Amino acid sequence: MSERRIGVYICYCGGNISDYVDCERVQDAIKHEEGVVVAKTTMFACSDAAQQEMIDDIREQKLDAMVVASCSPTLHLFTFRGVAERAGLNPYLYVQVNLREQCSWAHTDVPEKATEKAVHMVKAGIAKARLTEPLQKTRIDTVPRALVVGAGISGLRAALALSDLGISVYVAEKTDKIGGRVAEMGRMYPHDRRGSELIANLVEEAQKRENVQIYTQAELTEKSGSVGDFTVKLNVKGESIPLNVGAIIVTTGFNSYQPADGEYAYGTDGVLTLPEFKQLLDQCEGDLTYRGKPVGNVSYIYCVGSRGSSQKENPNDYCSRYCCNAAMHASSIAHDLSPGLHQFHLFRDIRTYGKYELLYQEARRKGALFIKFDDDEPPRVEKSNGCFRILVKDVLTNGEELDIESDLVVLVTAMEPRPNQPLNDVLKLPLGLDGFFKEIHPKLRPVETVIDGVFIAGTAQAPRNSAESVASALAATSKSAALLKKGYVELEPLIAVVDKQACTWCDKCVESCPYSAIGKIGSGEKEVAEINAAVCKGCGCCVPACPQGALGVRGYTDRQIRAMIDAMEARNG
Amino acid sequence: MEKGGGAAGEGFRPRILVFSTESISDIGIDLAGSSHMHYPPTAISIPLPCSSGIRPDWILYALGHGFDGVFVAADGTDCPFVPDCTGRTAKLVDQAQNLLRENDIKPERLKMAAVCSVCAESFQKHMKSFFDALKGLGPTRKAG
Amino acid sequence: MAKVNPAFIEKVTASEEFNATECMNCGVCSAVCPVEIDLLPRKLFRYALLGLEDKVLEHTPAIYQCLLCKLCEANCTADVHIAENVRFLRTYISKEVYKL
Amino acid sequence: MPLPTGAVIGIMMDNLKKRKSVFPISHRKAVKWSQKLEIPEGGETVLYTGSMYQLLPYMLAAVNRMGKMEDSFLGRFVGMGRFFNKMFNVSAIMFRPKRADHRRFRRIIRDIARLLQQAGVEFGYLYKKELYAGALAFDMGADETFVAHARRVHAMLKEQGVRSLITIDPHTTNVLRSVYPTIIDGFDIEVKSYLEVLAANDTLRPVNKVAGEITIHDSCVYARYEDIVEEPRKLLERAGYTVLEPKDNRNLTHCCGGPIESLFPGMAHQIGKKRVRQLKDKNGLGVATMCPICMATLQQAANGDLEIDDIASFLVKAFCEPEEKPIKKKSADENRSEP
Repeated sequence: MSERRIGVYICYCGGNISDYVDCERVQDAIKHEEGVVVAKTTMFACSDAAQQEMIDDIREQKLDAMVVASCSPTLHLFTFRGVAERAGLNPYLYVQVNLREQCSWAHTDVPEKATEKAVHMVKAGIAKARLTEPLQKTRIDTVPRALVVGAGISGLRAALALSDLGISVYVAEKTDKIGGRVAEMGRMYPHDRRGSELIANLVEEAQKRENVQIYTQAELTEKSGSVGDFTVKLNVKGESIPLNVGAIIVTTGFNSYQPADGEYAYGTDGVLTLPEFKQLLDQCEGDLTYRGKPVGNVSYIYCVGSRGSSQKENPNDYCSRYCCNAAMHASSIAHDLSPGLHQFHLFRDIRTYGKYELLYQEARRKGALFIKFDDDEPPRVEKSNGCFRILVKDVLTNGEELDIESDLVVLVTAMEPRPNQPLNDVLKLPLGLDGFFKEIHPKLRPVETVIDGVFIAGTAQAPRNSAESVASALAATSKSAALLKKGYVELEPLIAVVDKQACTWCDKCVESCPYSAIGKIGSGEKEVAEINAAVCKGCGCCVPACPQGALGVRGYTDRQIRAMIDAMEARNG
Repeated sequence: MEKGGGAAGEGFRPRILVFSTESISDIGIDLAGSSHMHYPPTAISIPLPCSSGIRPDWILYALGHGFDGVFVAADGTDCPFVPDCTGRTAKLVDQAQNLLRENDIKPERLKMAAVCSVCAESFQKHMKSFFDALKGLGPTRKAG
Repeated sequence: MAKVNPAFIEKVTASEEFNATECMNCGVCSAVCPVEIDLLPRKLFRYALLGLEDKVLEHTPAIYQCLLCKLCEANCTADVHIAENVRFLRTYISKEVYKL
Repeated sequence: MPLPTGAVIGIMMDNLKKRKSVFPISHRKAVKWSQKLEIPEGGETVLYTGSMYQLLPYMLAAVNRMGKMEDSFLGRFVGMGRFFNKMFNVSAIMFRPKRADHRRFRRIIRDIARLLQQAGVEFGYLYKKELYAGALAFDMGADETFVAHARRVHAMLKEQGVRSLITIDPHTTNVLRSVYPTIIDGFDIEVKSYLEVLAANDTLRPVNKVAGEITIHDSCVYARYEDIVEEPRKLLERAGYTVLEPKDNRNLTHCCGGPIESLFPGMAHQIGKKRVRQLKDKNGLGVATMCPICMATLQQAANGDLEIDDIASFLVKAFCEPEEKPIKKKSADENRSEP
């Protein structure tokens, strides 16, 4: 007989469950299960009255585990953990059973069968609860220092913002130049200042700060420790510098798509990528010239390297989102240099969202012509008699084939993820399908990564413009500061555990762990695996890797899973 | 260990154990429920953090203890933990199928598919077709 | 194959009032046109802007069929001076073709 | 086969250049409406008819002729017509308006002038010196002809010491008020439609009781070019009528088709018919137009099915005492043509 004292509450959800599941029958079926001392049905388990009743039961009946069979845990897991906590019961002794979404609502057509399934589900929940143990969150003191990887506009802005908040910052820049892509960008929208000017201001400000230290030719080579207290090593011009930081912000930026040889005649003199064209514009004073010759006609081809268009293998499926705006702006600058210029924009769709629509308007007002082509019939670029002929079917005139002479062809190129392999090896940050660093949740946790204490911002995360990059850099700053200013962090205890008796240290678990959370320690006579509680995310990847079955995740242990399977088995029961 | 499909009576309703994941496939399965999309009520799930954490012997255990099929509702590419979750889970499923073969259980009793957080419809389809397939296979029975 | 002719573009866009480049090709003008000429004015302006003189002249009747009633303009999302643009094309034709 | 556009425009432009009007029309005919109204000649503020109402009978006659020509072999001869027109007045010979048309358009101008007099507005009239304002040339894109003509009109106005014009139709209003200033430096003559003048005038009160519902047909040019939308409604209501709004109205009004009548009569007629269907849906006493082209085109399209009249005719019934009938000379054949 179990010595556990379990309270079980079966919720009607005001009919959402009880209209299809006979809750009283479920109650009858489980009330004699081993360890159950309270078995009740309730109209709304989440109501204040019901919560109070649970608290009273926990106290009066001295319950040491609780099961609520109600809705999906995504809704109320934390509610009922809170109920347990208020009653003095460790919250990890609580188990939720998802009767609404996964039973009553899914089987409204067969109430009888739904009731049978509900019995199995609640029994499994009880079996799991029987094997729960009280767990504590791990508390770690934080270090009030941060590392920013990458000294582009995002990194520099994040560094200054952290410094403002009294957090010391180290900035590690891989190249010998500070400022990243923005420094090379020329005039920018909407303030019309040069990117290099913006960067110079940021650098000047950073240099004034005692608590900001920028390293160039510096690479992150090692990272250990955990959120709030990382030990990292930088390789700065060959010299290894150890640092101790509480948070890391990764702002490593993007690569500009390099077209394949011959993609829209790329490689021929006069076919430029958008960044190359922007540099040309930046160097021009007076009329737009190329190699000393005046430019009369310019054709832009959009979406080069974006949205599945590429002559390379594995084309990028995403829209690079910044390029329409950037091309419009470039077109407007070009017009201002040479008002007589004829500009032809060959596009698939124009995506000048938000205020950038004004750029589109401005470009049109300045006489730029927009020619929509079909995805399946991209323009062709031919070189003839010292200029280019662009052949394109104009969708808006029902496929009229146009022949446009151009002096310059500008390929409006995509933003691509940087291949940061050595850095990825150190940080172990997950990448999205597009190859950019991936956040935990695109809307709710947009700058956090699954590695606690490591944040992402700027174009390392996704294609975006500099304003959006800085916005995300400042978001990462405030997330870092919130973490470091509190002085300590609490970590979820639902992580992997090692059965030291069973472990024979074969190191198979080490390679299975995506977070390098498993190490080795001596235990009496032998060496066994050890889990770094601050690093382990509780994914359980190591569990099936262990040939001895010595690993488990708390809350999902081998005993619990088997007990649940046993409890659900109807045929022998 | 396993008897032939002929053992299935007319009223045979295969029981399916679903290994789901809390942050991805459960969301999809929940969505099927909240959309009132019916699937066989003999399908019942045990949620885990990640489908790459399923022990193959749990699958064998389930098939030995009253379940006629096991469905792994994998995280797929949405996995918040590991980018190669699909590959990892597939490997586990492979191992488990070998384990089933060794124990004279048809590997068809184990099925894996990625179920994303909006994959309600595909989950429903999987359940129905797996249910029908298992009906053809008949019940798994422990020897003796 | 239609050759884009920048010289013609310059001629038709010489008037400050000619602002067809602002057209977003939404087609509302064609939808509301009482004359129901599907060509007018969206496509016509495109021909003009692309410098396709032949195409423009081919549609001379359409250019004169316009009522200049501005119903399209009242519905235009891009504030294109449609009536004035049509009138400007007439000016071009009157001068260059009819030699008036 | 449509009419040869260039040739038709050519005839009209030649007329404007040589004879100062698109269709040549005698001064005697142009001023005939003002008989016995005792309007002073000239002055700072003048009623400016721009000859539009007076031209309409000629246009109707021309269209009638060309509508028949549009699909016939005669269409080809219009091109030659232009050649002859330069030497003598082809259009005057070809298109002979009906006497009744002359009379009904004269009547409208007369009503307008009487309304202004009734309201106590002081104004003069330029009589034979008045010139056509050039709207058609402008619309057809005959810019050189138009600009030369506009300069001539402007010089004449300056010479007469005119500072303010009261116009009576939308096209003249638009051309004088919105186009002239863009081509004539320092154009400083104030231009107002009589509808604006009357709507802003407080002394104009009904002297006769009228009632009933009148459907209003907004002119495209008034509504969309000149933003004259509320004034006619205000006046009809002040007169005692109830205003009915047709489906397409105010600044989204539907064109009558008239502007392309001279080049594409068939198509213009179709558009007119479409508008008549809309107006019929909401019909009371009749339809009030405020442009002679609208009135003529819609009347043709309605073909007697619908009472269509100029707004001035409705207003005058309420605001003015009935005029003594002018003495008729014999019983003339109303449909007889007169040059």
